[in-house]
Amino acid sequence: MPRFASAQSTERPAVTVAVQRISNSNTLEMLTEQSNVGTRIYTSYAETLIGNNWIGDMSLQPQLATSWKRVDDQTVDVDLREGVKFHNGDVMTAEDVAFSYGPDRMWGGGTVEVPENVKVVARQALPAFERIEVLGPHKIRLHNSSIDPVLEGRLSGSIGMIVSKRAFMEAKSWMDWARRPITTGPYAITEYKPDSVLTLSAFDDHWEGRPPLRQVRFVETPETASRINLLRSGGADFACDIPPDQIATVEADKRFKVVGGPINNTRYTVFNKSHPVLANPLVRQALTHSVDRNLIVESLWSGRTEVPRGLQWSFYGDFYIADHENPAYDPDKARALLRKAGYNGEPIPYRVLNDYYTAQTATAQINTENWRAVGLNIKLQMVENWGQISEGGPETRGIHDWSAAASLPDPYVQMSGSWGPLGSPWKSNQWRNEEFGKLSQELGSSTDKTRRIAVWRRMLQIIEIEDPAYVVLHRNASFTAKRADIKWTPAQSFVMDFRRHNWSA
Amino acid sequence: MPLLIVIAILWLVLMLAIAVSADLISPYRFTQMDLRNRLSLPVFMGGSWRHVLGTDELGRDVLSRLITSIRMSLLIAFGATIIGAVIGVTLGFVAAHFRGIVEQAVLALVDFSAAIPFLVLALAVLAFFGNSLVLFVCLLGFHAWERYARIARGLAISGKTHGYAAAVHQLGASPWRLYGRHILPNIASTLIVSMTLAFPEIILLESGLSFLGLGIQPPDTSLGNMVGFGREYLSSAPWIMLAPAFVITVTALCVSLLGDWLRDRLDPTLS
Amino acid sequence: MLQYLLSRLLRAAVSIVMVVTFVFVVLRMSGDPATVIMGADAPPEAIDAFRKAWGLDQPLWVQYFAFFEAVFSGELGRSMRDGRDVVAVVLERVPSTLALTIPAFFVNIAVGIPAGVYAALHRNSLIDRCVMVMAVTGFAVPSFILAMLLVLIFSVTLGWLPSAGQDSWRNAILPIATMGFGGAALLARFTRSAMLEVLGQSYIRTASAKGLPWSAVVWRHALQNAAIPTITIIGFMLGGLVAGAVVVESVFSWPGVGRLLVVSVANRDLAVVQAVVLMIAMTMVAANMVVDVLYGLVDPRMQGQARAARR
Amino acid sequence: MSGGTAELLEARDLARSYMMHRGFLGRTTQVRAVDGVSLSLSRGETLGLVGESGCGKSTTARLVLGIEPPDEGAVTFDGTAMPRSGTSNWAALRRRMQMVYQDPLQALDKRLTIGAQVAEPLDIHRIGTSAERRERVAAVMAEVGLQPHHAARHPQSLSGGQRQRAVIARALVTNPDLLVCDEPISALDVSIQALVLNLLMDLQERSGMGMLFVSHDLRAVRQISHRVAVMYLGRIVEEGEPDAVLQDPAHPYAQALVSAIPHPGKTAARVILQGDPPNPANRPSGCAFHPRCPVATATCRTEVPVLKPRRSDGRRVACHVAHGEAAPARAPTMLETC
Amino acid sequence: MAFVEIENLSVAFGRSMALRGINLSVERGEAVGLVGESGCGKSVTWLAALGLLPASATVRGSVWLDGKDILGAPKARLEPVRGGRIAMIFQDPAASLNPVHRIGRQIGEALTLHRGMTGERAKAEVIRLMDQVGIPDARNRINAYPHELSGGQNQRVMIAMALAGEPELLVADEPTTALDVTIQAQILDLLTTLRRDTGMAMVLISHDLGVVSETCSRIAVMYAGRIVEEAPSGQIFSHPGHPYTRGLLGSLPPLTGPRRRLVAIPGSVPEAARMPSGCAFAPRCDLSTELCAQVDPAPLPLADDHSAACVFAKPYQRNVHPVAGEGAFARERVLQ
Ligand SMILES: Nc1ncnc2c1ncn2[C@@H]1O[C@H](COP(=O)(O)OP(=O)(O)OP(=O)(O)O)[C@@H](O)[C@H]1O
Ligand SMILES: Nc1ncnc2c1ncn2[C@@H]1O[C@H](COP(=O)(O)OP(=O)(O)OP(=O)(O)O)[C@@H](O)[C@H]1O
Ligand SMILES: [Mg+2]
Ligand SMILES: [Mg+2]
Repeated sequence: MPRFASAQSTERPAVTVAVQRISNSNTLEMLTEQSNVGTRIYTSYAETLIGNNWIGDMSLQPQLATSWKRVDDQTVDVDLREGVKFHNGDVMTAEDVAFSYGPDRMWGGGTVEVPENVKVVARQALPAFERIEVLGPHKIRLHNSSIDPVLEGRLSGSIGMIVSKRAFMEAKSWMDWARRPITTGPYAITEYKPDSVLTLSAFDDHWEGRPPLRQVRFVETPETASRINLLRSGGADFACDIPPDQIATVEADKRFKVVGGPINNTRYTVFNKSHPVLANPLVRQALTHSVDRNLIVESLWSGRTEVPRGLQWSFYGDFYIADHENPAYDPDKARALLRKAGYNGEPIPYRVLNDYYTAQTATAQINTENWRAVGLNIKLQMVENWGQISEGGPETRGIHDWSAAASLPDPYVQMSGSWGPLGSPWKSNQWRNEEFGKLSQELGSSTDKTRRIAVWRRMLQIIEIEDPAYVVLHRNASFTAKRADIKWTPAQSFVMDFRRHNWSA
Repeated sequence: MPLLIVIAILWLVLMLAIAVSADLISPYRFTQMDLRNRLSLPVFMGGSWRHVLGTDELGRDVLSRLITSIRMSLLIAFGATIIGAVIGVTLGFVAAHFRGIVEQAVLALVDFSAAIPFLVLALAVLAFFGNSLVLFVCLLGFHAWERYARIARGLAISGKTHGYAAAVHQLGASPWRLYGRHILPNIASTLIVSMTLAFPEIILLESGLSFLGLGIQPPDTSLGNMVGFGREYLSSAPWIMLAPAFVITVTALCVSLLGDWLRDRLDPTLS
Repeated sequence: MLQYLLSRLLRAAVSIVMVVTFVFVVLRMSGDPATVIMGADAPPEAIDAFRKAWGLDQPLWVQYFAFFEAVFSGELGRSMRDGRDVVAVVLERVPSTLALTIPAFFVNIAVGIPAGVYAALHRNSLIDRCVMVMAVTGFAVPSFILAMLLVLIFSVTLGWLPSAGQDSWRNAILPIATMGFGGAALLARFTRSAMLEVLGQSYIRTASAKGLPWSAVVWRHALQNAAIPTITIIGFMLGGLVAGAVVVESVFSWPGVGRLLVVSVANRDLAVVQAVVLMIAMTMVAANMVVDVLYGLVDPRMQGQARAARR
Repeated sequence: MSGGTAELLEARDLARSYMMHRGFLGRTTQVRAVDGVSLSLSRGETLGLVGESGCGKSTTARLVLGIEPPDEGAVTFDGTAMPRSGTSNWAALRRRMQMVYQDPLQALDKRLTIGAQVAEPLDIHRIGTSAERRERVAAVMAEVGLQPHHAARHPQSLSGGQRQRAVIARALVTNPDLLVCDEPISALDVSIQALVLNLLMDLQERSGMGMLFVSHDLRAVRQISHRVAVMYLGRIVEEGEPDAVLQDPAHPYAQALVSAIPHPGKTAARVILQGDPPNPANRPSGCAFHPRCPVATATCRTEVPVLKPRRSDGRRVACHVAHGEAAPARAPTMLETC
Repeated sequence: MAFVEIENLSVAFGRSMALRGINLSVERGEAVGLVGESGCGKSVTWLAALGLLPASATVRGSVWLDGKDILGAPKARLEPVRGGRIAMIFQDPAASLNPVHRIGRQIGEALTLHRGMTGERAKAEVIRLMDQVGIPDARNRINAYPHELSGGQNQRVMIAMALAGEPELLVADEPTTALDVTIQAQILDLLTTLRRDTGMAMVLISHDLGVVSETCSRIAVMYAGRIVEEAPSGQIFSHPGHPYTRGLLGSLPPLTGPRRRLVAIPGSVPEAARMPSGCAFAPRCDLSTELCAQVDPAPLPLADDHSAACVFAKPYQRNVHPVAGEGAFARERVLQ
């Protein structure tokens, strides 16, 4: 049986984290919880084969896999760590790993009825996955049906959390399982009250040794002010999702400190090409030239985040196009473009969710003002949910906000996945560009790196400058307020890392 | 007339004047931003006279926003109050006139709205239908309809069974004449009193809905919306929220005082 | 009595069916839970699959009758978010909400009624004025502003009480105070005017003319009569408590039914919204019936009749 | 107008019941408010209708006016049957039959001027041009003794007598053939009662309309009526000349009623009725008055007496004893004296 | 000194004077009638005397009860008087009974207060009182609520309640208005019998001269907050001294004899706030002269125990000049 935090470990601290949401889906299984919100919690209780250096350079690291190697373009061999225990005390074997990637959990068609959406999510995350072959008690082989340059990266995705086969099969149904998965992380789930509190306790049998904290409690506190108040009144040790404007307020009290900064997520605003006005690329170019990114970053973010060079990340390595420029903020140019486009003040709807992203409403209002200043007639429409953003015919959909993240050092997954022929904008006829489509395919199938870099450069040029599909705003940033006496480093992501290496107080 | 009532009336007149002349008197356009000048202090806290009530998180002039918000909130409150009264009175009269099954249907509707707290209803409707000013005002208009319906029905029935309405009916008057020319003017004072009671409730409801993110949406602004968006700045820039909160509270207070006073004046049973 | 109760029950049932139908139609007509629950980036096939799984692809009337059939067999459906039985989801939250509303209700009554009675008995005195200003203000301040001020004072500044969460009974104090104050203010106003009205009645003069001391006149004759209009207000206050819970639970991160409703609405978790609304509606109907019965007990004239002029 | 020999108003065997919810059990009981009333009225004649509260006087008045349909029986006005309430024929007939109410303040709309309200029947029935209407209103107001400046006043600012005059003016403005007065004086002060009675008598003399005068004030009824009908529990129990009925009432109830009239210097015997006023929801068998009747016999308990002329003097009365069909149980002389 | 003596009582509600100096005395065992049109101050007189007016009323003068002034007396002295020595029956019985208490309890309350009766003894006494005032089936009716009784029965409950304290003076404020003639007769009989049996004094307030004359030995006629004429009841009818009294008499239709045109008083009672200068009745009086508009006449003795406040009132010798109209009343006889 597992040994949970017991008497001898009471000297270890327990922390409370005030979060906006614990889980959007009320489940703790990442196949159903696909949001940023879930990212924050799952690394504490679950682990994947290949981990990610969240607080460092985002590089891939061994986790439940000790090593891996490509057998060929479509096959990877993975050595599994020995002596890993699940929270129910079972020892992890290759069987469990194969099961975690198997039909009962992901694909359907096994003995358990799998929710439709789970199958779709799995297929999207692992588009060419074929099967996992058990080579030994601690060795597996992964077969893919096509070439995938980033297959290893995919294994570090959250849906690849390794689960206990026995525990899974004991659950009454797939959804029952999803609310209380049995995994291998440093903390075990002791209590989960949806929309209220998630309590994790130290799992002392963890392969890394005893975790540094006796308990981690995520308390759901949707109101920003309430989260800050909870921290200030001593009810919490961490308060997540602090808007930049509140940083000064929190730090006015020396007992607290706000940490964090840009994360691996870029905010951008996208256009609907099938809108009659936006069909004209000149109008879209005008839009891109009248967005004052620096002002937004300076004012709303107090300069605590940065403007990326287009929709790419420096960890792309060779694929990072260092000289790529965003369309400059130039109202005169925008006006000239509009004149050239023959734009006559036709209204363009701009649908915005109420602060789904940090400072989203404020950003949208700033953009609207800037657009208005160059003569664009933007109709700001606040909507409730994503469904309402995509509602209606082409003429009712104009502009909306989006964000993009990348976890792999290659633009293909991110860009082609989002904007290529397989992406949802393409499918819903929101933005299509023949040349871009062809290049996108080439980027996915070519193995010639130089060619791929050239292709990628051209793609960026098309989608951001010539036939803009979106305009990049800035990197997202995540700020966490915490007790000043705690030494803890935030990740470049929403992930909160409470492992031994990231804790001392 | 008690001093308090005089003050209340003066305040409400002031609010009305502000609402009517909003465009003329607001120093800036209410959406005009000055992002280099965010969260600047109001004069009474040591800020500059350029922004008397300071600026908000986007550097917009709080005074100008307040003025526009007053106009919007009064518009909503008046619009909703009138819609509620018209629907309620009409249904009340219909029930009183036809009696029988029609009356039972109206009463069932009344039960229906008693069975579901308005905020819950609003939450469902607004969240699901999205938000537009017209829908919003109509929805708030439903807030007190059943109260008016009850009053209208009760008074119409009692007027019809004995008294002036029976007399007029006996003269051969048509229902239009009966309800429009006789019953409505006679119950108007009661209705007005209950409208003054509903008015602050609507202002509060609007702010409650804004708090839940369902009220008037940007770029439009209302008092509740200002409070809702300003609440995060309660400790860092309290003026953003406190100015509209003060106006909400004082206006609700004044209308309530006036309503209570009117009721006491118009209700002969209170000596 | 029996016939009265039966007809009252029948109307109650009709209004509940209306509530359910209304909510059903509003919910289904106005937005697709699939997109909301599946998230922004969900591929269309996933959304289609989701719709199919939850029967959202069928004509509205089919869904409607399926829903009613299910309701009558005691099956209110499952949450689209986590697949749990909605009855369990809702019932899990009920104790939290009751933990706020019941004490708040008692605060309303224990503070509001005595304050109103006292103010009426000392009409136009300084205390009367103070009580009334407090009462009108209490009614005019939006509850979330009050809540935030209370938190700033008692949690952040003084550090006496926790500001959010649900760890101990101390967490409940501020939310209860917030909800209690508004209701007490309302009740004080109504009690005062009810009391004033009663004090102006002839039978109060009769009681005095009998030679009863004033205190006995108030206790024995005025209070029970003043209770009659006050009870109707109490009936309405229940609705206010439920609505108040929605806001207060949000401010204090109190995981009650109110927040469940807000969250479920935001997530388009139709079955849960429906179950919550149904539960609230049934509570309200039941509460209104209790008020009716109480009314009959307090006012013998009303026995067997619905209240004539419930405002 | 179709004149002829027909009576102005004929009501035959009118009956009207109401359903009433009573008590905690919510049982509905039937209240037979009017139970077979027949009466007739010719032009220029006044019929007084007296009886204690709740005996069905007002209901009779409403039935006669056609404001409510009778359950049984029929009303003929000027030779034609009463149309159904609410129809256009019915509405048109309103100009020929009008009503004066007990409480003038309640019968007037507090928010309209007297002039507007007096003119209202003309507006409703679209009689004359607006100039003619103004003229007619002025004339009628003068007729009832209101001054022209009263036209601009609101009811509250008039005295009780003036208000009742306004109500009467409104009723007379269309020159009705029938005026029904339902307790037109009982809400008024003694001094004003006299004014109104005088006025009604003068008006009838001038216009020759038929008048149904409902009251429980026997003095007033004697003053104004040509014939009196005494009602008890939904039935007419005695009918005749006022002086005859008041000086020599034949029905024991009428006797009690007359003896109860207080007047100065009264020293003589008074019939004190035993028991409670009757409950129309629970009508006694036989003669409805028998439980309170000092002379009731066994017959009275079982047989319903019919209203018919007494053999001795032709007075119409519904009493077994008065018709000599039963011997009085107690001599009427045994009345208590105080 | 009389048992109760009201001296120069005046009452004002704000600026409007409801009573303008009332002087009235009631001897033990005597029945006094108080008549006048609506609003002339009949009720207010006795409400003021017992301190039952709302605080908004300004009351001046004195009310002597057995030689002690009870006007403005402290509550402790007033409470035993109310209901114990002076009881009052209010005008509108339905509104004057507590709708939510059973009538037995309401009557019993007075018994407990003034006669210290409780429990079964009180119950028995309540039943006796209810029997006495003629409420049938008293044993069951004690559990009834006011709304379950008729107006006449409620009026009798009021009377029983007033009698429960065995008062020395009963003030009956219009005990019969809004009642049927037959019931009215019953109640008047009841009051007369009670007074005869217990020797209690009574003030009967009414606007119906007929009602008052039958029951009372002395009558005071009120007009606009004043007593304008006071006389033994026979005298009032034979020698009405004040034109207002004559007006009241003239507007009563005769029951017998030829139908004459009624002589009505023109105009209406002046509003309390707009009292004419001089004689308040002058604007309605057919005798009024310029003098009347200037002088507010004081009561003038016309004969022993007959006074009238009119400048034209002439003193007379008793039973010398019957006034016109007397004949009509004199001829009236009970008809059978
Ligand atoms: N609309 C009604 N519904 C139920 N019962 C009614 C209705 N109208 C009259 N009644 C009943 O019918 C009976 C006769 O009523 P009606 O008003 O005709 O009496 P009335 O002789 O005019 O009495 P009053 O002198 O009090 O005016 C009463 O018992 C009354 O309660
Ligand atoms: N509480 C009060 N506030 C103000 N004015 C009052 C009050 N009570 C009585 N009055 C006024 O005092 C005057 C005398 O009233 P009172 O009740 O004594 O008349 P009344 O002679 O009893 O008449 P009625 O025959 O109608 O009972 C009236 O003008 C009345 O309006
Ligand atoms: Mg009647
Ligand atoms: Mg009176």
